[in-house]
Amino acid sequence: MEKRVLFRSGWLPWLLIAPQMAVILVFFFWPASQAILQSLQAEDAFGTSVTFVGLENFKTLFGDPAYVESFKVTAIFSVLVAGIGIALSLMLAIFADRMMRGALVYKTFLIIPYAVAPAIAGVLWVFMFSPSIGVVSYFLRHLGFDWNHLLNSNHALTLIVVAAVWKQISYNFLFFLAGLQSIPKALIEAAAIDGAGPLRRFFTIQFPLLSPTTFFLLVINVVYAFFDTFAIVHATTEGGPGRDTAILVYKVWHDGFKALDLGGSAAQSVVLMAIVVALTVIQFRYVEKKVQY
Amino acid sequence: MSAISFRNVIKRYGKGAKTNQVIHGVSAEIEAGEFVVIVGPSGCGKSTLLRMVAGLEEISAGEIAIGNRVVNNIEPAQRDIAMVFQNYALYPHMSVFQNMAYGLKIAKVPVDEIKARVDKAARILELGHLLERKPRELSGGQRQRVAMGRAIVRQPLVFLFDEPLSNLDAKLRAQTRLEIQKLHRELGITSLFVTHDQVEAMTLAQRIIVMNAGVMDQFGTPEEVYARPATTFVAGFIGSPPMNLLKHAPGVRPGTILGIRPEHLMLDTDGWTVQVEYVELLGAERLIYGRVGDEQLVVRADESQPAPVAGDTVKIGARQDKLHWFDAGSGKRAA
Amino acid sequence: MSAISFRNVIKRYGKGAKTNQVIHGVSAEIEAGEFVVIVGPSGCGKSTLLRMVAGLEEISAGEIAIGNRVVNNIEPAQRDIAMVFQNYALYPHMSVFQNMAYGLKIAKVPVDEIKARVDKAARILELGHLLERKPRELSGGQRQRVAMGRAIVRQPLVFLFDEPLSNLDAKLRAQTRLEIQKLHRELGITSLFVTHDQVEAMTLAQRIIVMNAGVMDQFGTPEEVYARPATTFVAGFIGSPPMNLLKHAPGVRPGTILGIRPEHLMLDTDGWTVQVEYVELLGAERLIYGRVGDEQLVVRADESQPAPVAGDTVKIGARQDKLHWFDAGSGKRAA
Amino acid sequence: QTEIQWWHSMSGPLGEWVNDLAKQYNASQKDYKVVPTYKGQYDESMTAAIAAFRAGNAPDILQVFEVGTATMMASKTAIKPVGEVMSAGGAKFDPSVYVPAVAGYYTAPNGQMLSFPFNSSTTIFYYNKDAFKAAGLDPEKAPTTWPEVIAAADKLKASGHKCPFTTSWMSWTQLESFSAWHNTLYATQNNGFGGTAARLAFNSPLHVKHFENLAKMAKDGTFVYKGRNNTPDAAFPSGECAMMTGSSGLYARVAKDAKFKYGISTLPVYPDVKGAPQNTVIGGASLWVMSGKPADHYKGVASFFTFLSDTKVQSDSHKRTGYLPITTAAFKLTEASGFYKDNPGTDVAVTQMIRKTTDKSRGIRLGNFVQIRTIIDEETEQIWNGKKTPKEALDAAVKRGDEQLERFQKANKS
Amino acid sequence: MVERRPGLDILSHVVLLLGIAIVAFPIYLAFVASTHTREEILRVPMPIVPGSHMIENYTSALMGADTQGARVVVGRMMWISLVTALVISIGKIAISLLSAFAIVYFRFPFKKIVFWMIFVTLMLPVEVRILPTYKVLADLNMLNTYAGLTVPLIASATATFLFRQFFLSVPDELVEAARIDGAGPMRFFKDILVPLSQTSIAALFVIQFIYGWNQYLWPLLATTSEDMYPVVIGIKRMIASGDAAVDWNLVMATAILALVPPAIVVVLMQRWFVKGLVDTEK
Ligand SMILES: Nc1ncnc2c1ncn2[C@@H]1O[C@H](COP(=O)(O)OP(=O)(O)OP(=O)(O)O)[C@@H](O)[C@H]1O
Ligand SMILES: Nc1ncnc2c1ncn2[C@@H]1O[C@H](COP(=O)(O)OP(=O)(O)OP(=O)(O)O)[C@@H](O)[C@H]1O
Ligand SMILES: O=P(O)(O)OC[C@H](O)CO
Ligand SMILES: [Mg+2]
Ligand SMILES: [Mg+2]
Repeated sequence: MEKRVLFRSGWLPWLLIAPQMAVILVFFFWPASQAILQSLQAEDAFGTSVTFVGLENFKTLFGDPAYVESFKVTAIFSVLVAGIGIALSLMLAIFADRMMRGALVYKTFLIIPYAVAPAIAGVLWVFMFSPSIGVVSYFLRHLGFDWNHLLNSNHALTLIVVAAVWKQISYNFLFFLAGLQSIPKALIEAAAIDGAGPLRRFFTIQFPLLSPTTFFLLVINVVYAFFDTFAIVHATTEGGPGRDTAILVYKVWHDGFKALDLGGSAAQSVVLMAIVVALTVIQFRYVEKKVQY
Repeated sequence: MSAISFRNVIKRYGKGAKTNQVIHGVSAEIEAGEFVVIVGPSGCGKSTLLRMVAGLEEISAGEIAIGNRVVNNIEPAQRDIAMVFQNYALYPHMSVFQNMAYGLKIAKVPVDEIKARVDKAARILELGHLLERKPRELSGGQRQRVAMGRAIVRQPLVFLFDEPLSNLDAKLRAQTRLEIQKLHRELGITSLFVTHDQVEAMTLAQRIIVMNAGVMDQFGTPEEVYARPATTFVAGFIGSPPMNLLKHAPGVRPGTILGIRPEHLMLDTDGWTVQVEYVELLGAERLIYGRVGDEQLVVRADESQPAPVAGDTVKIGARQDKLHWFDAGSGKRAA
Repeated sequence: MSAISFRNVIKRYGKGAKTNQVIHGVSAEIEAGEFVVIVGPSGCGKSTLLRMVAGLEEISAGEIAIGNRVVNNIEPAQRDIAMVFQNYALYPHMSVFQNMAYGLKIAKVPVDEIKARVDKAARILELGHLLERKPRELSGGQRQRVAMGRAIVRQPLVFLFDEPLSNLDAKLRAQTRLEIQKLHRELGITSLFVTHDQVEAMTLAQRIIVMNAGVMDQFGTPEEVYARPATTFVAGFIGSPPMNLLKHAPGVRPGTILGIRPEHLMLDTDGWTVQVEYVELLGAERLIYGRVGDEQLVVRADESQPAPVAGDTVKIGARQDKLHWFDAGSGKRAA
Repeated sequence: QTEIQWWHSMSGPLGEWVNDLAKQYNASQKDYKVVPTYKGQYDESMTAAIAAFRAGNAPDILQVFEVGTATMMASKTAIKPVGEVMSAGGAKFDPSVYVPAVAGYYTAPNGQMLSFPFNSSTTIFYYNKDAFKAAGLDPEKAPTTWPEVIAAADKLKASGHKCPFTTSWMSWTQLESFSAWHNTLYATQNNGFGGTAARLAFNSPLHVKHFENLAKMAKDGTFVYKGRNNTPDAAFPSGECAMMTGSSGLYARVAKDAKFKYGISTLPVYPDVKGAPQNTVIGGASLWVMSGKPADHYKGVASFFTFLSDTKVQSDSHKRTGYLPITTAAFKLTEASGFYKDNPGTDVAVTQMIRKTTDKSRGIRLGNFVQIRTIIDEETEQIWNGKKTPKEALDAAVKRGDEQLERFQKANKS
Repeated sequence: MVERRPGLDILSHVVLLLGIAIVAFPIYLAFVASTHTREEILRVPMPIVPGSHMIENYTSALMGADTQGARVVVGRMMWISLVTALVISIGKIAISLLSAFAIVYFRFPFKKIVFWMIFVTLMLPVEVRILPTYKVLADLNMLNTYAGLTVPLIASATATFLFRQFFLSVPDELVEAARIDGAGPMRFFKDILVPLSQTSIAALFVIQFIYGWNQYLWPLLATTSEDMYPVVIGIKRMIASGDAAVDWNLVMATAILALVPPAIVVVLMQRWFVKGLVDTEK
């Protein structure tokens, strides 16, 4: 996509991109290349003894069942977070879109979680579900449901999924609402005249027309589930029980920060970067030929 | 039996103090198979009237019947109507075929029949080669035809059109007008067509409803509306250039308004003294814009008449059998 | 001295293998103060031509001069032109006043003078009371006038218009047309106006350039273009309904095409036998659509003539002094 | 005035304590100013300091938990042994004044003491006397053996108690201290004191038997797993759990929060194991001095450490926090003040520690220890939720832990 | 909506109210907890209606409670958070506007390379390269500075991406009109493009403000001095010592306080937020 008429100037565009280039070169490319370099080395925590080991770290990584497992967990987790988050917020948006009165009040309440820091969201949820003082776990127990995310993997996964979805629901909701409101009203009316009821209209008209929004949110949510949920996992399950909630970013952090295995951690970073760059490229491909209406 | 009956229909928007009445008791009977055009300036309530027929707006008071069924409380889908929207409202993610088939699919029409009906409509509208395209791959005129096709395949009791031509350019508009006429001749389905363009109204309608600020000023054939406008509003709205309406010209009694169409005025040796302001050439004829006293006047003259130029003073005579008289107070036709 | 000269202007888009030549050597001289309309179907290169004058597109070959200056390598701002765009291209965040003043502000015109010039333009265009509004608070017609106002205040050597009326509805379009004419009379600035609407072209132009697929088919006054179209393309393009072009009708020699305008045909006792297909009533006159042999034919008749109805067979005669002959191969006028 | 940067991980009341120490010291002289900064939990502050060191920006003093000891020791050029600091600063330093189990832990194989002992803790046993009474148990008689603990737990359970027993710090209490207490090796090479070739050994029959008992308790509902690290701490003072093994550093909170009568006792033991009970291992943290600082900084550090070694300061800290008195003199002073009499149970930790250590009980000092503890948490959780048998889990933990040790050995070869 | 179905309307309200109940519950609970004493909260189950200690809890949270270890002075931390969030949002918007302008409106050599260099950074968070980034920061002597807290977080292309999408949707005719009016590139940028981008700028401001305000891991590294700690770190460190010793009432009071500025930003700007994003995103 390009503009019909472009400005011509030898130096101005360079001047304009200079600040951004400076920032990303210094704080992105340089550190990223360091990370790549580090992923090819074995070193002690303090960096006082460094040896080049080639792809050794990667070999260890992919040979490590824990890492492969972490991939699996991350995949399940991301699918759940993106899927449930998108579905729930879409549902809320659909109903909010129907409302003419009270919509603002609903909207305002629904978007507040967006303002909560993930680190604090984790605190809130652990506070609610803590086996000793959590209100929710107390009531669950009372209902005869023995909540124990410390030992039950499903509970643990549920907990981080719920917390992560909760944190992201507002963001999705806002986008869906806007997307729904930008669908021309006449289309809905045409469908109504064609005999489609609300449900049918949703599935055959609104949802397909939301697909650019949905796709955009899908990418955003996957990236969110990959990275921004770290603080939630850190605060709630710490990857347990076992390694059943140790998602990739938690593992990077754990191996690098807690365990001080810098080479291994750097190798994991490199893998993550590759995944995200791939996602970025896909996103661009799609955006460039997005559906127009 | 009428195909559509309006019985003292009233429409109010808003509630309580914010109520805004936009339709003030419209009554009309539209015969089966008739092509009726609702015309009027922007905001006069044309779309509102149409949308009440479609069931997209509630009816505040009065009744609307389609066939012999009062539809006030019937859902749009059950009214047996089809509608063509101003922006066509094609489903952007569906192919032309799917767009046309959508209503039938919902109505659970068998696949074979859907195909047959869509193919037939596509043939009529010359859309056959476009069936697999998406709306965005079509030109404006083609989209228009698809919108019409979507209405046709439904074989409804009534067609509703809300300014379906206003997004087309002049040439395409004229052409599509002809197509709609042809279609109506072929299918014979009762049609209600909204437009604010009087040329469109005149060329398309069997009967015209002229709306003026929520009130139906006249309901008649194009000839009637053109030849015997019921109010000064109708007189001024229909015809291009519109009828000259004069209050102070020599020979007009106070309290009355004289209407005379441009084509019924001519350069003469006697008559009103007119200051020519400019002259417009329209292919085969010319329009002479001038002033009689403080009032504007337009004369339509053909090639055979002499051509004055801006600045000339000429004498203009009127055909005495073509004068219209209105009451200045009510605006109603006096004679 | 010409105000604008095209000297064998050629335009190619794209590079290398993808090159696409869209203007094939246009030469024309436009006189100072003239109002010239470029007309032609979509994609024929009208906008491209105009944008080369504006400096928004590079000129691939040939020369364009404004006044006596070749402008091929001069920035738009230095060309002393003003342009009115199809979508008006008003700056949405600026008030009407700021929109009009922007160019002057950049040119460092003193504040007082800016105010005076904008006020004057606003008076001419009756925008006085709208100066503080934002574009989105204006109707289509008002936006149009602002776009024009922005051009006027610049007091340029040349006005360029790229389909400035096509976003207006029919009524407003007619009205704005008159305003543009009035303006041109008052200011006398050389104007180049692009449209694909031949009615617009005919009513506005002092001279018309008819473009056909990147080639200038004819350059002449409306009367010339209408009365002596240079090609069958021009003949079919100008006039509404367009000139009838007949190849096989009785009396037409093979290898030639006979052109005859609808208004030069009449119901007669003798002439072609025409099958009437339908009749369209247009206020003061009617159009009779029919068929002679395998060819379509339109006749324009006024109220005074008898009115056939669809299905009738009638005899149609032509005014022999109004026949146009073209060469069937080249499409060029033969006589 | 020279500023001495001190990064720590003491939050809550302990953070207050650290700040008070600095304030007290700063007020006591004019040449140096100690600036304590909270840098997150133990692991966070250590990473932060390592990152800072690599960037040439390390603090002067860093508080490192015992689990990081091997890592710190291995990085010889990054740290300055505390003895060197003291002598460079002209202060006298005598390692022999420290409680042996403490001093021994922070001393390199060559006998050089590398870090300055600061807040050492050990594992002890807490129980709820009110709950004991309600269950018909003698509140004044603490269970001291595992069979007794199991029996008491059953009674508590029968009386309707929801959480008879739990533990904090799974690896520290149930494997590390457990091994030393039973004079059994946790890892070869004298639990890593002998060098980086150490390999894990906590899947011995004794360990397996112990975890089988715990697994059975978990199944019966008499042992309730409450999470990793010190998360379970809350369950005791709140009254939720009746018995708990945890850090002596928890004492202050228990004293403050418990709304019931509680007792403190030694870590339970298997009476049939020869040589048991021996001694428990230390936890908590010590202060490391980072290398590459200007000489006057070291002088300041030495002066500050001298201040911290003061017997009065030591004793006050011990009483305030529940951490061990790390010099024998401080212990004596505290004892003389009658503190232990007034606060029964506060001496348990000390008595557990002030014993002559054996090669098997001096402590655990392993590379990648943080990871190993995480592995142990991960694997033992599989026991409590029934996915693995104790033997399977411990074997797996040993196997995975050994991989970590090999890695550490490789990385720190040169 | 098209049809009148009271049933459906009621269902909508019910679903939305239920949604709000669930979505707002954690925050409500935090608020409730911030109005009780510590003991009341630790009692199981904790009360679920607000208590009577709100004022004292918030006062001690704001003043830096005595019961806390290292004094957690919320006021100072909120200030740091605010400055950080503002610098990140404003800085990012500023540099992104410029670079998106260059990318969309200019032709220059190596544009494609520059384009991809900028856009690979689109979704890569600082977390995956945090240690090397830290080293760069230390080498540049930027630890404990606002610059250190913010600039590395500015090094991503999210804003550039959104501006690019928006600029592409600006009609070509506007540039052309401006050029004919005599505006050069910078003039066009300043007079036309930036004012037109208002809604996008507002949307990005919201996103970046929240992003900046909510940072945790990076400030933990980039600051070594307690008076440069943002509020999120403050809250985390109040609960660092396991949940028995935690003054949950104060933690929750602080959490609610920390929530107020970003919540205000989101709620006040929600209209532009959505508009700005939708105008460009689709
Ligand atoms: N949903 C609504 N709420 C309130 N007022 C409305 C609503 N829809 C239309 N109106 C008002 O009702 C009047 C009639 O509107 P309507 O759309 O029927 O006009 P119209 O004749 O179709 O005009 P146009 O030619 O511009 O489409 C107008 O004054 C309009 O402002
Ligand atoms: N930027 C461009 N790059 C490549 N081809 C172009 C470009 N702009 C126009 N063209 C092509 O040049 C030809 C002439 O286009 P132009 O816009 O001048 O037509 P036009 O007569 O103005 O048509 P319309 O009435 O639809 O505006 C068309 O075939 C068009 O596809
Ligand atoms: O809680 P502390 O300070 O006694 O420390 C516990 C030990 O570090 C456990 O390894
Ligand atoms: Mg309407
Ligand atoms: Mg064009």
